Amino acid sequence: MKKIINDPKNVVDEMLKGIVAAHPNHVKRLEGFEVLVRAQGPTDKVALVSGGGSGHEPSHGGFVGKGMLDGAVAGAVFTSPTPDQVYEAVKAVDGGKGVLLVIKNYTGDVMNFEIAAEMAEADGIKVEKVVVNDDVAVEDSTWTTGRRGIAGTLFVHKIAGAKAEAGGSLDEVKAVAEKVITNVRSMGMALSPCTVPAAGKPSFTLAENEVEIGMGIHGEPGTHRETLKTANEIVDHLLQKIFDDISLAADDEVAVMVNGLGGTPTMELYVANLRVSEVMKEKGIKIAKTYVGNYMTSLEMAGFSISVIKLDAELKELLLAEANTPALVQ
Amino acid sequence: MKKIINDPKNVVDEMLKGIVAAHPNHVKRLEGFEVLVRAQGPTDKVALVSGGGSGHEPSHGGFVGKGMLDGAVAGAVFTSPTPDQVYEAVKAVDGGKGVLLVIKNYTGDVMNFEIAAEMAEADGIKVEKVVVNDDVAVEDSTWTTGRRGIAGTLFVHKIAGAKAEAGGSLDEVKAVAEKVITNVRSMGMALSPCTVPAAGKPSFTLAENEVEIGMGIHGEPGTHRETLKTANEIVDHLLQKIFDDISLAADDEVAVMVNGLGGTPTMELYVANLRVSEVMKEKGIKIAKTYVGNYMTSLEMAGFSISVIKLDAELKELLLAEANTPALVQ
Amino acid sequence: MSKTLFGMIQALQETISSQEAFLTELDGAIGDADHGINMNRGFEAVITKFTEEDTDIGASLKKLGMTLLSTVGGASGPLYGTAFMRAGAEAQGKETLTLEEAEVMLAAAIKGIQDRGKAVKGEKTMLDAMMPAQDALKQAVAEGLSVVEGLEKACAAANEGIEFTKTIRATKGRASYLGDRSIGHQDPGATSFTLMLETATKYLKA
Amino acid sequence: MSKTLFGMIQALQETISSQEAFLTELDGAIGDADHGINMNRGFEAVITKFTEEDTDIGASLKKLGMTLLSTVGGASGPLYGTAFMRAGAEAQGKETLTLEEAEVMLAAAIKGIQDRGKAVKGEKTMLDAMMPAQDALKQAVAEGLSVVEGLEKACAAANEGIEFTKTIRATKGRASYLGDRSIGHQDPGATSFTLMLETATKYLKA
Ligand SMILES: Nc1ncnc2c1ncn2[C@@H]1O[C@H](COP(=O)(O)OP(=O)(O)O)[C@@H](O)[C@H]1O
Ligand SMILES: Nc1ncnc2c1ncn2[C@@H]1O[C@H](COP(=O)(O)OP(=O)(O)O)[C@@H](O)[C@H]1O
Ligand SMILES: [Mg+2]
Ligand SMILES: [Mg+2]
Ligand SMILES: [Mg+2]
Ligand SMILES: [Mg+2]
Repeated sequence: MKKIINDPKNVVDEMLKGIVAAHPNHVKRLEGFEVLVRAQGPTDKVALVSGGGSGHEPSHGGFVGKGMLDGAVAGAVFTSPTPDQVYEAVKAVDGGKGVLLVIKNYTGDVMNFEIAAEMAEADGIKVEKVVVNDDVAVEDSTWTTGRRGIAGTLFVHKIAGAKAEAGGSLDEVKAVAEKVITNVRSMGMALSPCTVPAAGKPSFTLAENEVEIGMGIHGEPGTHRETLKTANEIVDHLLQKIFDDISLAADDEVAVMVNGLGGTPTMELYVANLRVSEVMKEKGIKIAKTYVGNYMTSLEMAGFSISVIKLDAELKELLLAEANTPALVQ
Repeated sequence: MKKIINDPKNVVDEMLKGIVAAHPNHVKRLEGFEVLVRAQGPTDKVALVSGGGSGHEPSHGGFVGKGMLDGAVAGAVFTSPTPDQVYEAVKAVDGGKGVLLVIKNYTGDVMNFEIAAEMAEADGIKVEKVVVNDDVAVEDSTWTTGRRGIAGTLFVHKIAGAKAEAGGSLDEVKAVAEKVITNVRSMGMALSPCTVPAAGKPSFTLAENEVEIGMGIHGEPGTHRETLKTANEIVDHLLQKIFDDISLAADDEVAVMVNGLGGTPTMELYVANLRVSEVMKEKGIKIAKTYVGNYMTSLEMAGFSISVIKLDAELKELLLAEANTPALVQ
Repeated sequence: MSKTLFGMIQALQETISSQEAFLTELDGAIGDADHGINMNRGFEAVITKFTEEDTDIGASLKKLGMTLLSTVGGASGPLYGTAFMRAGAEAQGKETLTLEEAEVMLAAAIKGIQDRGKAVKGEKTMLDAMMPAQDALKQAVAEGLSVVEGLEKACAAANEGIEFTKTIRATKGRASYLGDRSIGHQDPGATSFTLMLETATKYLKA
Repeated sequence: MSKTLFGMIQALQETISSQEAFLTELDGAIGDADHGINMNRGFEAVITKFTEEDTDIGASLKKLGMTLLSTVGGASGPLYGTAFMRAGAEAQGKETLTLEEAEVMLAAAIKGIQDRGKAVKGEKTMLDAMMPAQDALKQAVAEGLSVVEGLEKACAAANEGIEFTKTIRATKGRASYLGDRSIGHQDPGATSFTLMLETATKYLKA
């Protein structure tokens, strides 16, 4: 394992301190907790709290700030945070208008955030939850845990965050977050695995020329392996899975995220984005906004995911609204 | 070689198209050339042109836009662009006030940009050049090519770009660019090599646990190899080399860039940044602004560089000024 | 050697610590390679909170569960946290247990896990070791076996449960995303439960 | 087979193409692993611009140089580009060359490279093959050798030049950043020059 770290035990703590050191105008640490909140303290709008395991940086601490999150809770690497941490975040950011929890759909995340919500509600704080499940790689079935939440979560942070900033009530912010979740789909592929610092070795291995399709963002295996294809073939496959799941027609408007998993050169992300834009053009689908970069990573994994969100006037306006966070300024 | 590409021959062209597709409000392609210019065409201020080999994305095309560059020229991967390409960029961005070429100090870049400058001057365009040489890894000597230009180049783009935006004359913009170059130092280290797509295999190999210190940004070997140390030890070493070269005292003010080389998890960059901030604090040096992320990459290389620029009031004001480019908005 | 609750908790912590890599490896095959790390982080915290003074089984298991809940995270944190708390609630003030009481506690733990995680038998989770173990305890009670005899039957049943998890597809937890690819691998949570049960049994028997 | 300028340029292109990987590997050891790729990109463009109609050596070498200048990039692009253009300027209107004329052209090429790149002998660059080759040509002219004999001497000298580059530290170009670590490796540019010189010689001799 080759990593620029000190001790695997301290990696989350040091990372959070490093974020605060870099962006003191945006975020501060909630003393004693693995939680980042806005530097200027609670606002008098609906607050958004998200989080999850660490290793997805800049998610989620990098999106704390004006127009996005109010608090981000960092678990151990790839491990959802414990309820007490989430509970403290909720208490810290609530300005009286209530708190929306943005949860990625993993058994652990859902359970830990739910327990935290129960604790906060017992204190009289209004708490609502949304569960993001944008990953089309895995079949959705009522008999299973349902789909995973991956990079499409960023659109929830951005759009629901803008709604809250615009003065939306807790119900309204939750409603728009649900609308994002209904309209966003993602799928990813990996060229290489990643190594959890405390584990010290890669969580899977791939042969030279072999890739993992539809894997999650925690080093979990995907739906299958195959031989590396061209960028265009890969993008076509990922987009096809997305189109199979959400109906998009000519003149529809979307936003796109080509998300690097941590170890992917920016050059490759742009090569992939070219194909995404070509396919959309062929279909007559308009792209209102494109994000290309490392937004929801899996440590040093090489590979990428594509997220597509279908926009209406409200979603578009909120997506294009101002954001001022460590990792997204627009 | 595992890459998300189609054909190594088309990678630069497709990458440039992918950038334009993602950021049509910021940049457009100079038709027929490997050049990105501002979407809205030439301005009536001094123009800045930079560039170099590809593989350093988001440099340089990602920094074309308000407050930074006017044109970016993309050579083949890790190969400086040819004079005709640079010449076309200069002609396209000149709005009558002249053009500053920001060149990284590599024999090839310097020669190709110089020939382009001669061609443009023959057309009556005012052209000035600055050569960035921030890498302290390699001894500076009048007998050699001098130091390399690496990630510190971003500070030249940002600060000289802001000066041009503020209406500075070509001489003034050049002068402030020179001031940046006098005051910026960088040094990097790599955990893994990178693979030029057309070459198909890594340009060097490292044993498990071995790292390369002071390497360049083109997959070139560095000053030496050693066993992987802790993040704090690595940062201390890189900073010490920087401090050995530029005098910094208590109450001096600096800006810092912790730059990922393409394959480095954001988590590790922030762990490194924590140590940078601690060392600065110990020395009483104030940090006015910190950038953490992938700014000047080497394809998928894992590792990072630290850049430090000593600020005076002018440099600080220009550094903190507005920028609106694909890869930097502030 | 006199057997104490503290001694048993120490034994559990040692098992989790020595099996950390194994549990993580199992999770790597079908999950996110952290189950051992998670459990070990939890028990490292647990061990700092106990001394020989802790003799009330009910209060102790509640404290143990709360500690797991606030240190483990992931899926196993809330599940084991709830399980130990619910088991503790059945043993308020007790310093020793009959086999029958142990069975009631395990049943409560299972109920807690199902309340939180909504899983049933056969979804390739820890329940697939816990439920057979509980059935074995129930039968042992009926047969009038000793505590150690009963626990040994439960261990055997839990181990069969692990074998069973190899044959099925996961439909709950992170492994469910793998579909058929999860078949052939044993469930990490079923394994950690069985390891803890075996440790407790050996401790009482020694 | 009748020998033509086009035939020679084809032979050069074939050599560069077949040695692309080798030149890139040499550059990988002390540079950025692109010298073969750069030169090959250049000669692939060159070959599309020539036919058997191109018989004026001066005009052709200028065109060749301009093409390298606008397709190779890096350090070798402007250097070889300038070299071929300067050599061409010495052969305006010529369709054949004497050994003496060839020596004058190589001298002009070297001068061009030094004007651009500011290097001198012993800095581990292409000059360390070119300058000995030029010296050998000069001596061959003095000795009244034939063109092929003279070129063969030049090839031998250029190869000795390559050997010499292995023994020295680079102080120009990208390899200079390696300091003493560049010792032991031969210079890619000196190698590509020597390969081209050998190809030309073999073509004339065949
Ligand atoms: N809904 C559920 N009900 C019961 N057990 C579950 C459930 N979901 C997951 N598990 C158990 O949790 C184990 C994984 O725990 P762990 O790896 O620590 O958490 P995570 O999956 O969040 O990484 C699985 O092996 C399984 O036994
Ligand atoms: N200043 C110089 N003068 C002469 N030759 C040089 C000079 N700098 C570099 N070279 C030659 O260029 C070769 C490298 O070319 P190439 O790899 O194509 O360009 P780059 O170094 O830009 O990647 C070196 O091997 C050396 O022979
Ligand atoms: Mg986990
Ligand atoms: Mg090069
Ligand atoms: Mg797990
Ligand atoms: Mg080279």
